[in-house]
Amino acid sequence: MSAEAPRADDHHLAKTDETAMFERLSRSNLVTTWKWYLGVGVAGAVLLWGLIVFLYMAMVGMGVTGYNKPVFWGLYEASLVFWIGLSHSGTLISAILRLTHATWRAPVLRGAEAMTAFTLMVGGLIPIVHLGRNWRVYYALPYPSSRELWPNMRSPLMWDAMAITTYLIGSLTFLYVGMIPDLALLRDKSAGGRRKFYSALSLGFRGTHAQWRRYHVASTLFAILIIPIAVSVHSIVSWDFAMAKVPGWHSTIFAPYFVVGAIFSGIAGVVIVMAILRKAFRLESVLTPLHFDNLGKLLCTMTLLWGYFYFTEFLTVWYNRNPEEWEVFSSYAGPYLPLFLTMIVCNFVIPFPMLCLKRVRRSISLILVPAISIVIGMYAERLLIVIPSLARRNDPFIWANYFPTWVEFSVMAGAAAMFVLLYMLFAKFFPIMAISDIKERLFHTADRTIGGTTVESIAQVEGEEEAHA
Amino acid sequence: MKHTWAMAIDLDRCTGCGACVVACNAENNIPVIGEAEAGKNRLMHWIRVNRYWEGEYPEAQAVYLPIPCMQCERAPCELVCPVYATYHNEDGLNAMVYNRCIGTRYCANNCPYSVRVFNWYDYKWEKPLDEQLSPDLTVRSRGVMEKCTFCIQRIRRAKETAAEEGREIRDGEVVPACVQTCPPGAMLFGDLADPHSEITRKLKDPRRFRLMEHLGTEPRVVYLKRQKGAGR
Amino acid sequence: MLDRRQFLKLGGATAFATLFGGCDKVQSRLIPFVIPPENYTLGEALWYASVCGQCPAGCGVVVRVSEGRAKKVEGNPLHPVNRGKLCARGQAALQALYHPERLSRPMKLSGARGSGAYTPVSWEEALSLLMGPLKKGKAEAPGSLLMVSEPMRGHAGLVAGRFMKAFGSKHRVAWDPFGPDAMLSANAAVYGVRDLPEHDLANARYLLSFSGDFLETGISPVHYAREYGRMRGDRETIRGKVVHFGPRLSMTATAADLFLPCAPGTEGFVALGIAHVMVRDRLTAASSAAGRLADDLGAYSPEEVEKKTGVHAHDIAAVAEEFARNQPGLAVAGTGAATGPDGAFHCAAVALLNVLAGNVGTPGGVSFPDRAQAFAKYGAEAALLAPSPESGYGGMRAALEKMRGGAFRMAILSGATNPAFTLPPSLKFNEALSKVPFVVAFASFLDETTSLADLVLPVPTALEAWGDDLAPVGHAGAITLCQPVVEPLHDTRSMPDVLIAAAKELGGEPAKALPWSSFRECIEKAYGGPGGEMEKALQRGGFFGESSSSRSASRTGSVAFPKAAERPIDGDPKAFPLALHLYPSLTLYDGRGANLPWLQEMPDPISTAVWRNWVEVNPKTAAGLGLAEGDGVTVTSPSGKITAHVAFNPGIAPDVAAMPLGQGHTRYGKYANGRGENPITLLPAGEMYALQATRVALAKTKLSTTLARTGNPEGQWKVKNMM
Amino acid sequence: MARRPFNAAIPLACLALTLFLSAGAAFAETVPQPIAFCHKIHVTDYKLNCRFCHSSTNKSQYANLPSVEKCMMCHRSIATDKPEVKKVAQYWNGKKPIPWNKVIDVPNHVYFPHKKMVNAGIPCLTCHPGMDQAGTAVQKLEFGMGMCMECHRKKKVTIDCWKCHY
Repeated sequence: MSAEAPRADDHHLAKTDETAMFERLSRSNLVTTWKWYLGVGVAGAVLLWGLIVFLYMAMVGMGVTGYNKPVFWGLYEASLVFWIGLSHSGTLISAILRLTHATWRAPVLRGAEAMTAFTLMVGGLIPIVHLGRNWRVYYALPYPSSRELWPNMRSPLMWDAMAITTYLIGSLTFLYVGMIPDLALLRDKSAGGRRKFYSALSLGFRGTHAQWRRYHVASTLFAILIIPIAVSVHSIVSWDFAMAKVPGWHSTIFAPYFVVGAIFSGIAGVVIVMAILRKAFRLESVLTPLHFDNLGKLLCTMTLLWGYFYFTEFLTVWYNRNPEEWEVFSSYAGPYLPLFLTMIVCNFVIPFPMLCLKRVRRSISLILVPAISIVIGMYAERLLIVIPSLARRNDPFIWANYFPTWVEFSVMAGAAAMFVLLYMLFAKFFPIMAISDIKERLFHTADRTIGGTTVESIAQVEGEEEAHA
Repeated sequence: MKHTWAMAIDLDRCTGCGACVVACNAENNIPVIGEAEAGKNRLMHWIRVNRYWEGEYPEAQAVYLPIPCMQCERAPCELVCPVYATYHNEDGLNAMVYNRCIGTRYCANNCPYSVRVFNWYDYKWEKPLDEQLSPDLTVRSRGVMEKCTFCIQRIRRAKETAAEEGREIRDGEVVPACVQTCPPGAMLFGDLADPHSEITRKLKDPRRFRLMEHLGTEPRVVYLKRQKGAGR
Repeated sequence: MLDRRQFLKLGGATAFATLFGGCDKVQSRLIPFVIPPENYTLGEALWYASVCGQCPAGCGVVVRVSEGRAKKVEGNPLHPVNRGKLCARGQAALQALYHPERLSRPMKLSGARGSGAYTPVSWEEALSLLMGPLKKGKAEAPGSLLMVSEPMRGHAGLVAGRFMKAFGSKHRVAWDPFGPDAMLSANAAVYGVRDLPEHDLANARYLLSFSGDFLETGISPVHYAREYGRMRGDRETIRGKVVHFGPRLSMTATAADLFLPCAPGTEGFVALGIAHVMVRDRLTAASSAAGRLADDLGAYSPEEVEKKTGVHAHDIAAVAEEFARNQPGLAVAGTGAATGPDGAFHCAAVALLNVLAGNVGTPGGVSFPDRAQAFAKYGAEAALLAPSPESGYGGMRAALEKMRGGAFRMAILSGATNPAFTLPPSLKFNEALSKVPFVVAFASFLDETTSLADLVLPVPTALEAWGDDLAPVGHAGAITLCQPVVEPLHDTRSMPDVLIAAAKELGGEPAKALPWSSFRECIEKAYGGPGGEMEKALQRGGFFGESSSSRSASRTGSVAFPKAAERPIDGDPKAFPLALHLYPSLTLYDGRGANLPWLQEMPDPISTAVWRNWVEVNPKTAAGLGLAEGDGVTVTSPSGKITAHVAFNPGIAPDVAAMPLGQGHTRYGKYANGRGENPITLLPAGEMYALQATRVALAKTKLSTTLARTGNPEGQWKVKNMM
Repeated sequence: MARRPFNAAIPLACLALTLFLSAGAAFAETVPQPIAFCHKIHVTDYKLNCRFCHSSTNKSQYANLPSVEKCMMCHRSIATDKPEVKKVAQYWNGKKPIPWNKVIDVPNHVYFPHKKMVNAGIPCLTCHPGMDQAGTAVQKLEFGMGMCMECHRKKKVTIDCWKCHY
């Protein structure tokens, strides 16, 4: 990936003709390289392996994992939080950016929203994976049966299930609604079976004035609605822990802390995905250093916010020295020191100074360093939330440590592969760039000369909101 | 009649001998898991005897604390089960319904006493050891939680017998296997709803305390403090 | 409880085996009775009384039987020894009954002796194999028959004893590794009674325990644990106080209010120090004895004793005064004190305290009831029914000597005491036995001893057989009756049954000595037969009438002053810095429990370890040796070397390493084999069966195994978090 | 009957199976029996009380099968020429139990005391409808938990899970 900023000509898509622009933006849908097949093959194989191991675990018993008493939750549950956290990338970012009229958002939107949908799908499956009797998961569904048994709505797990389902439906709708004009575009540009496929999906969108109007109303409405859902989802995920009588989990700060952590890891995830998309589908002209700079600034803010939350949580426990909680935090200096150091270093020590530098933010290869480190750091953080609290339960006599076995690693690798696979398939068959949004923005965009330099304007041109239609 | 079953454990009498553990094994179809699994902290015992050390040589001492399910009045485990596999029954006991359990293990996480155990596998009884399995209660399959039930099968039998004979359950008629066998008589079981029962009397002892009282779980297992002799 | 007549009818219900046996998958067959037993209701459990055969304490049990299968063993509430209580070992009796490795058929050796290669044979063939050498021996050299068994009580002992006598051989060794030899000789010297005392804990106000193990593996742990509970909490205003002296913080020591560690092998000196203070300060009740002992005790001032034992002089003085002022009080010595080379001295010194405190024959003190009077009608033969609970070590050594000399043509082995495992290898039991041309073993399991036999005859467990028993302590002459609570699982015959059959075939003297057709008939004849009193007794579990007269100590007036031989234990303190303290395992006892999964998986109360043995050391000692908890070590004594894992015991004397007995089996089935090494191999072959007889050195080593423990090494120190 | 460990089940197949079973398709087949016993003759024609043969229903959690001796009580003299009765006599003479095949199964995790139902006056035919008209034993009702619940609610009996599942 080039660290140099692309030449000014390149990223002015407005200067190219429409077909060229379409081809450039839809490269993922048009060209299929051997790398794509390889990627799908590898991801598919890993997913298959994960599935096989999962079946093995389900048939032999959870004993093949590293779980024990008292650590009844471990890598699976930490991964659940991690994946749900990653899901806060897209919808939330794109909704906030949409609502705040951040015009640079357009190329980032689709990729981020898709990421939300797929991380949620992966994350939403993990609660089923971790069950002792997965085949009885339907007991948790509120369906009428002759036994007249209902799920327990007092259980945070039920809230969780509902929140994740709501969020998944919401974010899928959000993703889909935003995609309709682009699907229509793809329909118009394709033929044969593909055309049928896209015309069915584009729901007869023809770009009339009324349709655009409704489209804009709908997406703004969804953007407003999805934000409280997103916040509530991760709050509820945090309550899986915070509601419990487990020292280290039972904390009032958990809900906002989890939301911040989720957005934090989500943005980092978006940065990584964007960098990969940019490289893989040659979108250098669309995804410019400007976007990475902006994401980097967001990330930098989140680093500080995360650090603040962590500090606050630690401070109260440290000051209070409630023995039960203190045992948990002490174990950070014991067997969980590597995890703790990973978290602190990857979440703060590396990213914060780096993200303060414009040079780093504007260099795609350099900004990947803090982004990747944050994703690792946040995984470590999730593990650190789930495991030590259980490993240092109230009764010190039964303390035990936990280390996952190959089974957990395999299944979770399968989960990651599932995400990659879904994403690759999506990029292949759906518009990964919000073409119409980009086009819309381009009409608003012009080079402005300020003093001696020419800069790209990202301000919205007033009164032109619907001019495009 | 509504019962309020409770257990008293007199730490002044408990010697830590572990008879309760094996009695429970025999009564409740508790599987043997073998050395490798035991090394992974997965013992299936429904009652365990914690042994803590205190002090340094020559003043070192051991403190024994037998821990069955506390049958909390406000049980944290019950709230968090998504399918009501564990709930408060009419006698105020924490019921655990194996065939409803889906194995989230959330209840075990939420139990501050860590008395719940999980069936990590389908445990097997080598023939003919399976002849010993009690027909009175389920042999649990893999993937479900289990825990001490205060020997619910004995309570059920006693209730049935009492109902057939048209009377109330007598004090001392029901005892869980652990209480029954306890050699020094450190454990006592009874009905707190009966003002004349032995346990009601015993629990007036000022030595009584409950574990982790600050958590507000209101356990039904009450301990009586170890008394210290004159000592040095 | 079901009345016995109905039960006997159940005997024919073989259909049960098909109906309820082997429920593997969904049961698809229902096989009802041809003829149902009278008053029997399907699904309703029945309780039968019997005796727990898991150790020599002789507790009474009741067994819950459902659909012809034993489901649960509980203490017999009527039985005077245990009053409804039972220990972990007793609870596990069911696993011995339903053990997958139980011998189900007679087997004859098909390979080399000791190879463990056997072929199953029919009982007819087995008996003919047995009778051949037996007949030949009887005809040619009756004295060449050896019988090595565990101590046999009740009519089983009578049958075995009469058989040997009538056969013409006097070589009968009853081997019990924990036989309280030292205590018996001490009691003879101090109280004038060569018997086990009854300690009335329940009524005592003060208890001095010298390495006592009365709560775990002593003579009658359930009885004394119950008494201990009563001593602590059954009296309104009095709570008995317990003070424990010993080199190790054992389970019994943890029950004490005050644990005062003393150097290994010095318990008797502490006792004499206490006696010194009592005499010096005129705190004794028995002033005449005190006067006579004053001179001898002069050398044992607390200060002198402190030098020897490490117990502070002021502690000794304070305890002595408390003990004297809180009467009735008791002083008891345990296995740890009794099984050193100076065991008899320690026990006698401790017994002296009871005499000085005037607690012989009083409530809350020591008494010697004549427990065996129920068998008085047998006259001289009563000793066969109620044998003295000695270890038989002397007899064993003499027998081994004779074996090596080729004096025996045939040996009969029986019982769970497993001499090949429990005797120090330096005694070369295996080698000596190989000199005996024909060895027959009566056993439920193949173990280190029985797998040396040419012919193995399967016997029923205590829950499947007829019999009677007389517990060593805890009652006043109560006889326990045993009956088969379930239909025998396998094609087994009890040893008395086989001996009776053999005697019949031998004819002549033996046939006359054993005039019954079966052991059951012997029992029925002895107790009045079916119907009447015996039937009621069977339902209750035995004859528990409080009819016995108390036989108090006869000679408390002229107490001999115990002299310490001060024999040093094996090993140079420089090369072997730690004294080895071996103790019976709470769960596995002498090793017989090692094949029972429940017992293997029960965490030890001190180390919290399961499935494997360990060596207990003080954390400070371990730090000096660079050992962490769970580390592998070699334990080396002048006589042997084994490996084990380290477990910390903060209450063990820093110059002591302790190991539980019972693990280290090599031929006791898959649950027992390969769970560490047998610490008996460290012992020298001494004059006495002394468990505290050697010093050892520890050195760190790498082991492929790990020690599974339930207690977290760090968390076990944090009791403050819990209470 | 002694309870046994649950069978291992393939998770997904189990889900499918449950759906299949709840559709109520697979039961009420006739189970082959060693003797073509006829309930109808005994119950409807000769008006024998069910408990005459299944005698422990009011005393035990199980309803027992009659012993061969019980059959022979009558069939020593009654209908001795019938081929099926001759088979009974054969078992009796050989002192062999009759190996009936099981028709009704209560799963391992259910405690179902017959005596409670019988003593509460629930007619046998409530749960075993059509048995009085049947030949060898049939089970026409599916014993789902819903069936228990319906009755328990109607009769205001406890629906505490732990009454039957522990």
